[in-house]
Amino acid sequence: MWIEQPILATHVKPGQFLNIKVSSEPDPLLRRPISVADVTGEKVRLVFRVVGRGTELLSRNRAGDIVDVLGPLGKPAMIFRNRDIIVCGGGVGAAPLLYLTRYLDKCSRVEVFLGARNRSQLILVADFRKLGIKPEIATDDGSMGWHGPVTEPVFRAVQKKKRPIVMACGPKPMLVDLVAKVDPVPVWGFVEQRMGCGVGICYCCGLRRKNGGYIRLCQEGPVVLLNEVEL
Amino acid sequence: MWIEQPILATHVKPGQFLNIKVSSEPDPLLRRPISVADVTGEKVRLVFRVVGRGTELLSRNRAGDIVDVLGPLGKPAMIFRNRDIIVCGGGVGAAPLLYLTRYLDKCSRVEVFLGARNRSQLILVADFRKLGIKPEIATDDGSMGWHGPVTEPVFRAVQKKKRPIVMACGPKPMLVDLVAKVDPVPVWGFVEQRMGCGVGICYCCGLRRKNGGYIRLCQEGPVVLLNEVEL
Amino acid sequence: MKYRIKIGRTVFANPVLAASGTFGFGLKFPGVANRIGGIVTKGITVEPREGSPLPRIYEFPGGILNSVGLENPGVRRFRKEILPELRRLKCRVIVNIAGFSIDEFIELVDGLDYKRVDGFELNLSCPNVKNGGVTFGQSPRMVERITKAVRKSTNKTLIVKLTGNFIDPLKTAKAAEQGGADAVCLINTLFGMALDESGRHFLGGRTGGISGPCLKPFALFCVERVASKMTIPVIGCGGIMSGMDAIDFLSAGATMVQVGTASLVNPKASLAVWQALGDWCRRHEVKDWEDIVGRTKRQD
Amino acid sequence: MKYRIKIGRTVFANPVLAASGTFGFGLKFPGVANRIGGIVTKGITVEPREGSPLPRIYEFPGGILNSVGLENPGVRRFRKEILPELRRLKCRVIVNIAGFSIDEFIELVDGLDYKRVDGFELNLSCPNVKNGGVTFGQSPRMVERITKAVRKSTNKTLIVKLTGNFIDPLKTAKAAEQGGADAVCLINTLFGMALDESGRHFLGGRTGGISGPCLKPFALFCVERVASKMTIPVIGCGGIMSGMDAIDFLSAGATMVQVGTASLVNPKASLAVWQALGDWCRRHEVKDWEDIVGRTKRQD
Ligand SMILES: Cc1cc2nc3c(=O)[nH]c(=O)nc-3n(C[C@H](O)[C@H](O)[C@H](O)COP(=O)(O)OP(=O)(O)OC[C@H]3O[C@@H](n4cnc5c(N)ncnc54)[C@H](O)[C@@H]3O)c2cc1C
Ligand SMILES: Cc1cc2nc3c(=O)[nH]c(=O)nc-3n(C[C@H](O)[C@H](O)[C@H](O)COP(=O)(O)OP(=O)(O)OC[C@H]3O[C@@H](n4cnc5c(N)ncnc54)[C@H](O)[C@@H]3O)c2cc1C
Ligand SMILES: Cc1cc2nc3c(=O)[nH]c(=O)nc-3n(C[C@H](O)[C@H](O)[C@H](O)COP(=O)(O)O)c2cc1C
Ligand SMILES: Cc1cc2nc3c(=O)[nH]c(=O)nc-3n(C[C@H](O)[C@H](O)[C@H](O)COP(=O)(O)O)c2cc1C
Ligand code: FES
Ligand code: FES
Repeated sequence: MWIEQPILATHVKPGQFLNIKVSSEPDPLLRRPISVADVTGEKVRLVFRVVGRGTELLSRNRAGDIVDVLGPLGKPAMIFRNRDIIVCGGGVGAAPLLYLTRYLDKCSRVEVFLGARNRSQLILVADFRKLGIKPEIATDDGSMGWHGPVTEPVFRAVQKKKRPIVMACGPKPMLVDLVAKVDPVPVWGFVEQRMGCGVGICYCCGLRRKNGGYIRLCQEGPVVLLNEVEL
Repeated sequence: MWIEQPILATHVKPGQFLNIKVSSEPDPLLRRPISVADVTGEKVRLVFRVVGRGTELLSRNRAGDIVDVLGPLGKPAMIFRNRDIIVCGGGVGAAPLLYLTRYLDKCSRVEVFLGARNRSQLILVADFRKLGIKPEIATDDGSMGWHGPVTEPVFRAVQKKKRPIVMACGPKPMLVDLVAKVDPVPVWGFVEQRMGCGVGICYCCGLRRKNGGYIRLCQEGPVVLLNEVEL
Repeated sequence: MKYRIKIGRTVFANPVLAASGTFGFGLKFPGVANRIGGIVTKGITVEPREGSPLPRIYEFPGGILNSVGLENPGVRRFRKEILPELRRLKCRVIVNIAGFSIDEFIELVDGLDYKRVDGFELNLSCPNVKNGGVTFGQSPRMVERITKAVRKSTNKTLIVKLTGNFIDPLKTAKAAEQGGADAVCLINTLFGMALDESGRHFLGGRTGGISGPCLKPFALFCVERVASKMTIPVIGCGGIMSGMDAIDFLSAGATMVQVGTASLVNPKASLAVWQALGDWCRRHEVKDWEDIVGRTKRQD
Repeated sequence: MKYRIKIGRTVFANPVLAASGTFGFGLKFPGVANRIGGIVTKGITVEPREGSPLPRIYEFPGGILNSVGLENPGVRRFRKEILPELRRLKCRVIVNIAGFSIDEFIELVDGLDYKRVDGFELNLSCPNVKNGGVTFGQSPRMVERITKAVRKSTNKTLIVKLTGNFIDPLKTAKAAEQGGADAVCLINTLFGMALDESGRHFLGGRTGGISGPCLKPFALFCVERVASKMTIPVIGCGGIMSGMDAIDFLSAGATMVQVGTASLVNPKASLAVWQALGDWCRRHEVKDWEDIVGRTKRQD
């Protein structure tokens, strides 16, 4: 899905998300948060998976429809300079990493790893290639690339670097596995959490910090240093 | 709107209605009652005006869509034989009278009067003509036919007949006016009332009888002898 | 798995009932009534009642308001005209009764001591009547007194239907238990009202009762609160539209469920709920209701 | 027409407030805060609170359940870090305070005796804390005692926020009036809960509070019930999403309104409500709030 909104397109940074009212009706009431997958000119690209009613309604939009969007929201991801960055996406988690990689690629050495259950679940591979990056692929069923979890090739790549940084987005189990595997390498991850407002006024999106207390994911995140939080 | 349902089309009688779930979502929750305007072959015709969200959603249906319909509901209207019947429709109230007239015309002498605010609000005139009946027209603004309320030409027609019967459908003020004008001529009218179930199990559709008590409109109606109820 | 459930002296074929006031007297849809656990009739009073002025129903996002005002033919006409018809049904029939005094409740059960009546549901929770109804149900003392008095008058199964309006249902449920009820039913409609554009009450009865999907989170809360603290079963009611909703109520501790507003939308809803519930149990290889009933607390 | 409204010592520019917990501290959207009547802050406690485990929010047809559990930095950090920021706002600021004892309430008002604090809203109705909160608000005696104690400690405007959970709000509103409150706010969220597919509590805090559109009919009922029987004003709250909703609350007898959940959907909702309300008044040539406030009863 592409959203055409010049101001939005100019201002949105990698790591940020939009909060979308998928229906003008009171049900579903809450907005649905979707990360920005890319920006081209005046257009913002969103890539999402239909998992429930909200995303189903969102997917019904046709070209030309007007959507009620709040954003850009959240803190832009850190854009590290002159570092070895390992980008790791699982499933639809590849989406926000595309835009992030576009930025990172300009100032750091970036390697991209994309995993999915099988070949057909892999997304955006061609788009990464267009950035001049050849993503390493891993699938659970071996239908393409490495046969096994994407965290393994990531682990091997991390070991070869000096002071690497991992930036990841994907299902919670993948993130948990990743943090454990590459420890103590810092892993910055996109975290998904049920949200109320998305703008920091309701305290519904708390994420527990390991040393106590909650942070509001919609304010301090969605990209956070995973080593410091409880997933 | 046309609904294709052979069993429905075979069984539905003039005066009956369908109760339609306009959305598969829980909101709007209740069905919307719509009278049967005509039956052709295996198809049931509905004519309705968009007044709120329910009818708006209903109007969004396209040919081929499946609608969740309950019916036929209500008591068929009385089909009087060998009588002088004056049929009087106001606005979208003309709709259920079309099907009724088709029946009445076979066994009684029928005259049809259709009123509306203006020419463009008149509906189904051509369809009545196709029955071989020339409806008398009245409009509030005089843009077609008699300039004034339809109840006046009806009143004049009634006076010319011996033991006439009026059958009417239209906005409540029209029905009230009609009953008063033609008194003591019996007026059978289609009454609209907020309904819960439409099938007689919730007692939400009560209509007060002049001599006390309520009847369930979805059971004893929607066509009732207006002289006996409080509108 | 055996789906039967016994409450008081009544064995229900399965745990889904049609709720009072939303399924008439079960006679319009015998094919539904005979395949669910049973039906609860529209509320019956000693004297016939005309009910509330119109309109009686209002819709809002997630639910409806009704103020039918207990329109019913009264116990005598019910006995003469409806009871004989009910003999055609094969399912359990619970008669919902609403007295305006203890004596009236006794008059009602005395006047309905027929075989076809499997039991009574005491409506101590109707929000649409001036006296009795919910005012009884807001007083634990009255709940206990009425239940006791009725218990003395009948051996039939006795369900007390309670409210969540302005009273902790745990208090009134305990009172009903104390009074000798075989089960409590939670909950009747919540107080509510709506205005029209000119600021007047929309409903003819001015205020009404909230029911439908939006009632479920509150009803579920009430059921969980009460169920684990009672020795008698709880029947869950409020916003059940699907088999999954019913399972939620069982998980929260209800032994049976009642389907209300859903029947207005689809007269076969209670049967659909039962079928979905049965399917779910087969799919999950549930051996015994006990595995589901109250599982939320056990898993906490 | 003058839109100003005075409650206690505070003059509000218009009758629309942002409800507690749904607008943070008003600092994210000063453009909204400064154009509505004022904001009520997130609830503040003496000690900092981490709040409830996740998830904290659940959606159902017509509303949401939340169990934030009063996450807040505590009164000291609020004073140090947030209060100075609040000086940037030009609107009225009411601080919502939640004590777990009478002493804590006094500690809170004493610790917040600053000019930027226009008044307090005593949260005697939070359903998401174990002690205090709604348990205070379910006891008319406690409501009166707490209100009295706080009244003695401060001259600032004092609003008591009440619950409709298992208690007649008329009783607690009378108690608040007796205790010296300048106004009562009706209502906070209703009890509710939801389960996941395995029958476990969906919310980390297990149970939560119901808010959103489906709360309106119940909240409206509470407001009408209470408003005509009080000498102090009632502030209406519950499911207000539009200007017309606000007018309904005024018609039912509320002097002001609070917009809650609507702000989660659209952070400018409270301003939109106020603008629609103002437009409506101009279109209907309303001369005085008194013409609308309580008109339902007068037209009955
Ligand atoms: C910051 C952020 C960015 C996201 N970016 C993307 C993206 O780029 N592409 C994509 O496919 N998905 C993304 N998600 C997840 C997406 O928001 C959910 O899949 C979506 O909200 C599910 O809504 P639904 O109505 O389809 O499902 P339902 O199951 O009906 O959801 C019901 C409720 O759960 C909430 N919810 C359910 N799953 C999630 C979830 N994983 N995260 C947050 N809330 C959830 C919804 O907000 C809603 O309140 C993102 C989530 C967050 C928090
Ligand atoms: C037996 C019967 C037959 C009808 N036949 C026709 C017909 O052939 N053509 C046609 O255009 N209209 C007909 N109506 C009226 C039609 O049902 C209403 O216009 C429609 O329900 C309005 O729904 P809404 O959601 O569009 O409006 P809303 O304003 O959103 O309605 C809200 C609620 O009011 C109820 N409601 C509103 N107006 C009416 C009304 N006049 N009668 C009953 N319920 C109402 C709806 O059921 C709903 O619960 C008939 C009504 C009845 C009772
Ligand atoms: C139209 C209508 C009529 C009702 N009449 C009665 C009644 O006569 N007696 C009673 O105990 N409950 C009555 N109820 C309450 C229901 O039995 C049920 O407790 C309530 O609606 C909540 O369940 P639901 O959300 O599934 O509808 C009525 C409800 C509705 C909607
Ligand atoms: C996420 C959330 C947090 C809330 N936090 C508080 C709070 O801290 N103190 C309080 O008094 N009320 C709190 N409330 C209740 C609201 O202020 C309001 O009374 C309630 O939500 C009903 O109004 P609404 O339907 O407009 O949301 C909260 C509500 C929500 C949804
Ligand atoms: S979602 Fe409301 S504070 Fe983050
Ligand atoms: S609409 Fe339910 S009885 Fe007529």
